Order: sequence, then C-alpha cells, then structure tokens
Amino acid sequence: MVTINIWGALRPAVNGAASIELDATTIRDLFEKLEAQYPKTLPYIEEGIAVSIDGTIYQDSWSHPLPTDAEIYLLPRIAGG
Amino acid sequence: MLYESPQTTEDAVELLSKSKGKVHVLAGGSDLLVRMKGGYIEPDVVIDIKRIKSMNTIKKTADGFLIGAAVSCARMADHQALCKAWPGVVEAASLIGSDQIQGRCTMAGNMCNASPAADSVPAMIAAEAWALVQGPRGERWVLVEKIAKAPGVTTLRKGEVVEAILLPPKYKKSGDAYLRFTPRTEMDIAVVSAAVNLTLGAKGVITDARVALGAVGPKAMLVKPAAKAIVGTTLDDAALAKLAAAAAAACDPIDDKRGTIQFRTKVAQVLAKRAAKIAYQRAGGK
Amino acid sequence: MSVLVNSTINGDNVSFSCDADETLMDALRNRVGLKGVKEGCGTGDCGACSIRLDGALVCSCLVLGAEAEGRTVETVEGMSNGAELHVLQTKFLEHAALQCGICTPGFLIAAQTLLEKNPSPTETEIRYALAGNLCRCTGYDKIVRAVQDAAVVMKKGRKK
Amino acid sequence: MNKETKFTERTFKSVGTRPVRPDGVDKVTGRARYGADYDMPGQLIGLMLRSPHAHATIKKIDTSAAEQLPGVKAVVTSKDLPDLTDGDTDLKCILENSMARKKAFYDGHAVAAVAAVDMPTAKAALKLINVEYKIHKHVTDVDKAADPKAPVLHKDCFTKGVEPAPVKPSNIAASSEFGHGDVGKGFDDADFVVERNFRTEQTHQGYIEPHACVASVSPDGSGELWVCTQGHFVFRQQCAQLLGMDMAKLRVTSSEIGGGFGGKTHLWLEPVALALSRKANLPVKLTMTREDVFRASGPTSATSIDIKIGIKNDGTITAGEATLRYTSGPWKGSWAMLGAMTAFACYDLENVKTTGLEILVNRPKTTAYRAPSAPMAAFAVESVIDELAGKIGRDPVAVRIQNAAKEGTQSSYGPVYGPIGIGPTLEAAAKHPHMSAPLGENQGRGMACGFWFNFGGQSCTHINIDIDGTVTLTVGTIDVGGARASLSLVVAEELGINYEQVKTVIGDTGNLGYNEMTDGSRGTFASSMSAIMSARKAIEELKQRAAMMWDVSVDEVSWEDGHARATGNSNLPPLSIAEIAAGAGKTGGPIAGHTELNADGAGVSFATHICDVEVDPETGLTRVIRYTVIQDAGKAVHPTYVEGQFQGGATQGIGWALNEEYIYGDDGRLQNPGFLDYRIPVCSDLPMIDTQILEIPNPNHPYGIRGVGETSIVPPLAAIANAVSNASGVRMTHVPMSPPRILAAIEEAETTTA
Repeated sequence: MVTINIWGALRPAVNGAASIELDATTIRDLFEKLEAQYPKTLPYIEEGIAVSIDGTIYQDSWSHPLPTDAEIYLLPRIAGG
Repeated sequence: MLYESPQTTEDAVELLSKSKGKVHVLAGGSDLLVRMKGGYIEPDVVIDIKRIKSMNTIKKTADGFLIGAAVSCARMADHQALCKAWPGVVEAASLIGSDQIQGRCTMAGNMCNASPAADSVPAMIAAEAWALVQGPRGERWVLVEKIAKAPGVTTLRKGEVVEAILLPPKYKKSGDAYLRFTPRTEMDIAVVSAAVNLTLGAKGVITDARVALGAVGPKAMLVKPAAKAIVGTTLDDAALAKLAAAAAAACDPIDDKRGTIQFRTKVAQVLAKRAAKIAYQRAGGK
Repeated sequence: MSVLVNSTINGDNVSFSCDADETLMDALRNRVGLKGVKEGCGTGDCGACSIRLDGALVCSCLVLGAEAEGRTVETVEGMSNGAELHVLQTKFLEHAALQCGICTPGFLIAAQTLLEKNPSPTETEIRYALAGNLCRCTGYDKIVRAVQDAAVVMKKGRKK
Repeated sequence: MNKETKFTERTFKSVGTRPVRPDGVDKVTGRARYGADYDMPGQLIGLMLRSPHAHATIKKIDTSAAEQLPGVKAVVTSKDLPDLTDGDTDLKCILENSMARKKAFYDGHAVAAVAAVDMPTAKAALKLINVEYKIHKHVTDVDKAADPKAPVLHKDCFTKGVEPAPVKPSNIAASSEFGHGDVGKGFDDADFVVERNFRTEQTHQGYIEPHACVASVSPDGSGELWVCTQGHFVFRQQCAQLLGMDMAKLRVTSSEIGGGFGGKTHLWLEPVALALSRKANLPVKLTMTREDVFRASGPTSATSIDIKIGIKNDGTITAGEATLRYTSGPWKGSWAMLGAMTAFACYDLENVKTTGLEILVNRPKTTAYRAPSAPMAAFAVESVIDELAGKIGRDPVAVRIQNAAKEGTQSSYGPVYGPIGIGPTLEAAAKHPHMSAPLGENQGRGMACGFWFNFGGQSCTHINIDIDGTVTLTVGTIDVGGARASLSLVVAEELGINYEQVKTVIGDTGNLGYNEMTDGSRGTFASSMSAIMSARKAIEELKQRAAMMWDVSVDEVSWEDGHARATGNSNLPPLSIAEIAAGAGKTGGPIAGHTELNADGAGVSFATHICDVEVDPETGLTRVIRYTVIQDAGKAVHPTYVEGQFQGGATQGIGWALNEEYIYGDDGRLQNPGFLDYRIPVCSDLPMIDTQILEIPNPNHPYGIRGVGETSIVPPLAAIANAVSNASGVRMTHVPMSPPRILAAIEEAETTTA
C-alpha cells in the first residue's frame, strides 16, 4: 500500500480525503486503481494529473515505480511559458 | 491611390487645389503612414513635399530662422546656430519618437497633425513662431497657435500647404525650455507638456514671457496668465507658485489611456515650474 | 496604382514596382526580397524595419516605396563586406546581444548609424540612440555592451 | 526514466564555455527566416475579420459579396471548421478561439477570414463581409466578472472543484485549493498579521515578431505548415485534429521564432490558414498585425489577490492564506491554479492555504507568459512579507532566510523539496555588494524572491555521425534563445569532441518523434537529457565499429576524448571519431544514435532579485537605477545565454511592474493595441542588469541542469514595489505602478498624515 496525498480541488472526488491509501506499484497502476475506487476522479485524470514521488514531479512516466515508503502527491498538470 | 512628388511649392498648391477625393500631404509620414496602416484614412492622393527645395532648407534671416516644412527634426538638431538660439524648440522637436522617427518627422507635420500632445507645438507657441502658408490665393502668415483648431483639425483652407516655420531671432538675455512628461524615457507621447520662453531685464527681472501647455486641452495652448505670473519677478518661489496656479487654472484635460485629469493638472504645474527654471537659467538668470 | 521605382539598394541599382500606397518596408521585403527588414509593428514603434534612406536612419514602415525613387537604401543585408562581417555584427555574436534575433537587423543599422556619427558614445548615449529599437529578449544589457565593445574596436581600426 | 539520467559529478570541458551560437551569423546578416519570411509558390494572402464587440451573438454572416470579388479565392467562417474535438474541452476552446462560432467573446475575436491574390484585394474583400451581431453586456474586470450580478459568458459554466457543485452558472469557471496545516491557528499565534488586496493588470508577452504562418493543403489530404511556434509537434497534432487530417500527412516546420515567452504555445491563426488553403486549394500566408497580436493573442491574466500573512516577533511566519482570482479570457484555464500553487512556494510554512479562482471575462484567451501566474502571486506575497519584516523591525532578507524552504520542506503545493536554491540565492543576496551600496535622495532599495516549477516531458533527438566525423544533432524543441549552442555543447561534451564539430538543427515534424513545446523552461533541460542519451548510443555504435576495425571484442574498447581506445592492446593507436566514421560504410552503414524519452524530474527553480529605484515625488515617475538577479541554474551550459535569460526575464518584469497594461474602454474595446501605448521598456529606461548564477545541481539530470528561462520574471513586480515603498513611503498594491498611480498614492499618504 502507498499513501497518496491529494490536492484541494481533487479532494471532493475522493470523498473529501486529504490522503488515501492505494495498493499500487506504478504510476499507471495508481491511475487505474484511483479511477476504479473513486470514479469521480476520471475527469481529472483525463485532464492530466502529475505525480510527485519524493519531491520529483512525473508528468508522463506510467512505468515509474511507487516505493511503499515514498512520499506521493497528486498534482494538476502544469503549463509553462 | 496616387502618389505625387512636386518639385515646387506652386506645383504642390496646384495639386492640392485640383486633386479630387481625399488628398493628404506627406512630410515626414510618421503620422500619415500610421493612419493609413490602421485603415483610419484611405487617401486618394498623397502629395510628397520632400522634393521641394524651398521646403528643405533652414535659413537664418533677419526675421529669424526659416525652417522648411520638409526639414526633418534630426536635421534641426544638427543645425548649431538654431540649437543655440532656440534650445527649447530643438529639444521639443528632438523628443518626437526615436532617432528613426527623427530622421523623417518634421515640425510642420507635427503642427499640421493637430494633436494636442504634439511635442514641438507648445515650444513653437512659446517661441512665438509663425507658419508660412502657401495657397491658391498666395501666401499668408499664421501664428502657430492658430493652426490647430481641434484634435486632428486645422484652420488651413483647401489647397493650402505650410511651406515653412519662422522662429524669431534670438533676443538678448532670453531663453526657452520645453519639458514633457512620459512614463518611458523615449518612444512615448506627451501625457502633459510645458514650454516657457522668457526674456530678462536688469537684475534678472523677467520682462517678457510666453508659457504654453500641451496635452491638457483639445489643442496646445498659450497660457497668458501663466506668463503674467512671472513677468516682473526674478522667478522666486512666490512667482513659481503663481505660475503653477495659473497653469493649473488653464488645464482642461481629459481622462484617457495616457493619464487622468488629476494627474495631468498636477504635473502641468510641476513641468511649468521646472521649464521656467531652465529657461530662466538659459536667459542668464541665476 | 503601381509605380516604378529606381533606387540604389546596398550599392546596387535596383528597380522595382510597387503600389503607390505600399510602404518601403513591404516593397523591400516582398518586391526586392530583402527579408532582413523585419516587421514588428508597422507603425514606427519598434524599429525592427530600420534602414538608412540617403544615410538617414528611418523606419521603412513609415516610408512609401515610391519615395525611394532616386535615393539610396541601406539594409542589414549590405552591412558586411562580402564574407567579412561588420565589427558590430561580430560583436553582437560575441556578446550574445541577440536571443530570438528578430530585432537584430534593426539594432545593427541603428548602432552603425550611431557609431558613424559618434565614435565614442557613452552608455547613456548608446541607450538613447537605440531607444527606437525594441528588444523583448535581452533586457538590452548585452546589446549595449556589444555596441560599446564595437566602438572601441572601430576606433582602433580608424587610428591604424 | 532510467537511472543513468541521475546527476553524476564530473569535470566539464565544453559545458560552461561561451561559444558563438550556430544560428548567429544568419541572424546578424538578415538571412534567418522567421514566420513571415517564407513564401510558397502561388501563395495567397489571408486576412481575418475580427469582432469589434466585446460580447455579441453572431446572428448572421453574409460572405457572398466577398466571395464574388475577383481575386478572392476563399472565404471561411466557423462553418468551414466543423467541431471535430470529440469531447476534448481544451481543443474545443482552441477551436472557438480561432474562429468565433455562435458568439464573439472579445474585441478582436476572429469571425471570418479571406484568402485573395494580394493584400489590397483581401482588404477589399473583408469590407464586403456583412456580420449581423446582437450585442450583449460585457465584463472585462476581474472582480466585476466574479460578482454574481455580472453578465455570464457561458450559460453552462458551473464552478468546477467545489462541493456541492453550484446550481447557478457564473463566470467563476473553477476553484482549486492547496495547502496544509491550520491557518486559523497560525494567525492566532502571530504577533502581526497583514491582510491586503493586490491587483495586477493584464500584460502581453510582447514578442517583437507577430504571429505568422504559411499553410498549404492539397486535395489528397496532405499539407504543409510553416509557422513561428514554440512547439511544432503540438501545433501539428492540434491542427490535424481540428482539420480532420491525418497527422502523418501534415508536415509542420518551425520557422526561426521572433520571441514567444509562452505566447507561441497556442494556436491562433494556423487552423484558419489551413482551412483557407484547403478551400482555395492554394497555399495561404496569414499574418497578424501588431494590433491583432494585442487584441487577439496571448495576454496573461489580470488578477485580484486577497492575501493574509502572520508573523511572530521572532521572525517566524506562522501562516499564509490567499484567495487568487485570475482572468482566463472567455474560457477556463488553469492560471489561478498555478498562482495558488506558486504563491508561497519559497517558504517553509507550517500553515498555508491558497484558493485559486479562474474568472471568465470578455478579454482575449489567457495564454502562458513566462512562469505563468507566478509573478502576480509573488507580488502579493513578497510585498506583505516585506511589510511584516518592517513591522517587527527586521531586515527583509534575514526574515526570508529564516523562513526559506530547504531540502525536506513540504512545499505549499504539496510535495517535499529535494535540494533547492532559495536559501543560497538569499544568502548570496545578503552578501552582494548591491545590498550595501549607498542610496541617494528619493531612492529606495527592494528585494524579492521567486519560484517556478520547470518541467520536462516528451523529447526525441537524433544524432548522425557524418563520414568526416562531424556530428548533426536533430532536436524537436525549437530554439528561443541559444538552445542550439547549448545542445551542441552538451553533445560535444558527451562525445569528447569540439563544439565546432557539432551542428544542432531543429527537425520538422517528419524528422522525429513527438516533442513537447519549448515551454516550462524545458528546452535545454529535456532536449539535453535526450541528446546525452543519443550521444551515448552513438558512442556504443562507434565502439562497435572500432572493435570491428581492430578485430577485437567491443568489451575491449573504451571511449575517451572523442577516440576509441583499445583497452587490451596498447599497440593499437586510438581511432578518432573521423577515422571510425570514414569507414562506416564498410562496418555496417551510417552511425547514429537516437533517443526518445519522458524527461521527468525537472528541478524547481528559485531566484532572488535586488533593485534600486528613484521615484520623482512630484510626478510619480519611477526609474530603475540598479538591478541584480541571483538565480540557481543547476548547471549553466552556456553561461552567457543563461545570463541573457535572467536579464530578459527581469526586464519583462520591470515593464510589467511599471507601465505595461491592457486598457479597456467602457465599450469593452482595447484602447492601446500598439507598442506606442503598450509601453514595454526601451533601452534608455534601464540600467545594466547584473547577474549571479548559482549552480545547485539538479539530481535528476546527468549534468545537473535545471531550466532557467522563466523564474527571472517572478520577483521583479514585488522587488520594485518594495523599492518604491522604501523610496517614497507608499505601499503600492496595484501593478503597474504607473506614475498616475504612484502620484495618487503619494498624495493620499500626504493627506492622511497632514
């Protein structure tokens, strides 16, 4: 199980929780389980969610592993100039 | 559109009188071409006056400096005698746009464009400059402050063209100055401007003065009460305060993208005072 | 209507025809093929189209093509001497006085005009002389330094 | 990514030097081709008709007279761009923005376009198009638009991100919240709390090159697009989707780019140019005038930010809270969200809460502008921190150092930081001679910090070893300010050859796999990561070939200083890259290296700026008289271009702080769509911009590189506001701090104290 921290605007989609536990081993796995357990997150996943693993933000890497003791944050995808 | 480049003033007047449709004079082009680009005007005829010899010279005469209507502001700045006699006017002309614009723009064009914010116009008004107007019925002399009527509108009649501007000879113990306020150092339009031209008598007492303000009304204006406020003084603090009050009283600006009524009125006073101090110093006052 | 214009452009006799209301900038770009003349605004506010007309620095967007009749025109394309770059061009490269480079031709022409007139300008004089050329990338720092450096080199070259 | 992207300490030979860029000579001789500099044979001239109204329903468009004008080859309206967006809301906004459909949402919104044989004919044709509008009430102000009584732009806009979902439509398109701890408790613990509203006006990226493209679509469904863009692969993908074309059949070539700063990450003209070309069956050139650029492309948000920060007498910031309203134009963006994420990112706060609200207004669609949304939030936060430092009688730098985020700090937007540069930039500022230089009358000094995320993303590069041993690197990220030089340096470093032997070119969309834009400060970070991997693959191949030439096992070949060395046999002289390349035909054909990757792990970036200003107390005029930028670059590949990024960003920030703003009339029309009245700084407005580059390696890049392009625009608004406050005694809460605003503030302060 990994602990996933949720940013404010996504919390309503996970029943208001600031963090949730998921049995996920990779980023792809995380999104699949997030959608399965919290269907309201789907529009956000489609819009793009970035995953911060121990402070490094991954925007695309599905295969990246999620160590169980890692600090994981979900963040909206960001744009730059 | 028809492009004409007459060689003489007579030809220019004839073209202006006889051409049909919307006829525009091209001097420096720095306003005309901008308005064409924006689609605000679509001339049928453009008459380029830059090939007219008499309009391309600066002549020093007994009556003063006769500056041809097609003389660029950059050329004015290169004329040493003119710079020495009328530093305020030359500075004003040199503030229009950039070096690139300076290479093209002319004082006559600046005046005929009739913008209340035209930089050279208050300086010319303070200098008591005259415009030499040529038309189908011959020439006439018009004080510069009488050329603009309203924003973008002049008192010139059909067929008339300005051939030159006459700046009076430099009087002894006189000095002029022009200041404008712009948020940037360059490439800007005056939000407010002030020009002062004054002459000193004995003991540094001002015997004669002309004060003009720009961008605080529908056209650049001569402010007689402001001049009156400093004549007979040595430009002490009391005189400066009266000058500022008279300038403020004359202001009738608008709120627009470049400034507010309040700001323009306040800064007109500041600039009038600062310009007066520079002119006073240039006239030899302490 | 169309007008035929004969000019000396970068030292060569060139004839082109353009519309009577066409700017010299458009004519140089589209009729003569000198694309180094850039359009940033078309209203004389950015200096990207700077050229010299009979030696005077002007914005070519504020000149009609027809006005070039019988006159000489200098653009950035004529700045180098064959394969040998002008000192200003070299110094702009060395100092990285350009990022995107769209304003560079205009800056070069303006700087050349300045240094021919005033071989030892102060920083303030350089800044005011280049105020008609907008650059959005560099903050002007490296442009001013390049012109300062070029002035030194050009002066040395004259002394020789 | 795989682990070899991790940073390893090394001594650089090429990286860190300052050679002339490969595209330089073309740019000083007028040869470089930008968007408007390219012509296709038989090309038509396109022109757009734009709405003069801020908010109007398009009842009818009659194009028949225009179509009949001799020389007109195509007229298009939204009917020629059917909606193929298939539920993709972002793409739908792009479609609606490129050509108004039912409604025109802002002054300048395109409603029709023509393509004709020349410009005069195109202009004449535009005049023949008759559009019937029904004009609605409009709203351009950020606070007025958020008011429940404001005219609503979209009847189907219900605020996203709030529970329960609102039942009434509004102009508040979305809300997003970030933070941790308990701000209420934090404020209770504070000795001083400052609460203020800050406003910033809308600015434009102000690139000198207006948007331009040439499009050609053939009846067989293939097409070409030449365009000035920050991302031709993204443009291709979106254009192909909008036009219903096969992506592989649309070849997009990026021109040289005359500045972008975020504004060229977005499609404006391109779908229309393609639609015109498709209809006319001829190439079409479509360019914007400067007026079009201001009215109808990429401005940043106007903002209104409520902020509250508490501090203890000992200097500890106990809580920070902000509600940030950002305009996003007529469609939802993520601009307020970015403001909410970045606002407090410089600090280590126990209690922090931010809420970003996306506000719809009748202004052009907001687009990214260099570290989008961060400058406005930093303006509010850094101004209040300065004020709080004053309240407790402490030095503002010291207070910031005390509260600065560091490795292990939980950021205000969530994740914990790795090694970061905010502390070191502040320490450097404290020691900088600028900080202690004397000041004159009416002068004041200010400083402020800034943060930007930076990102990486999809990148694809290709290296060819040519038979003379020179090397071509092909990248898919466009070069906005010297990236080709930096990437050549990186490849030279990796291969152990000279910079002069490497030529970096930007491939078109047919040459490489998909590349994301040059945005988010990713160009050098991501493409260099990919280029290093491509070089390493090429080295493997070079070693193979050397092994073959020597007839030894590849395990016995090493690569060093551009040469293969036979490790097991010292009698064999090393083979240079040129020697190996010359024999490539006999050893297996061309030698190349190719990489595609997701460059994740872009290191976050911090900067501290110091500035001195002089304020004329009689006119409110502010001059910047000294300016210093201190920023972490991770590793400065080409230090001169890094400095250039710092200086350029700071200068854009200075313009924003002092004079740049969109001014709308009561009629909802933009009053200053030109460089005369949209006042970007000119050369004589500025001092030299001093720079200090710090190098705190990014652990997720082989060379430690971080993006450097954006952060430098973040601190100036606040740094100047703080300096103005110290110079004139007035706290400015409205940007730009134009002379009328400063003078009014000075007069108000005089009246209050009198």
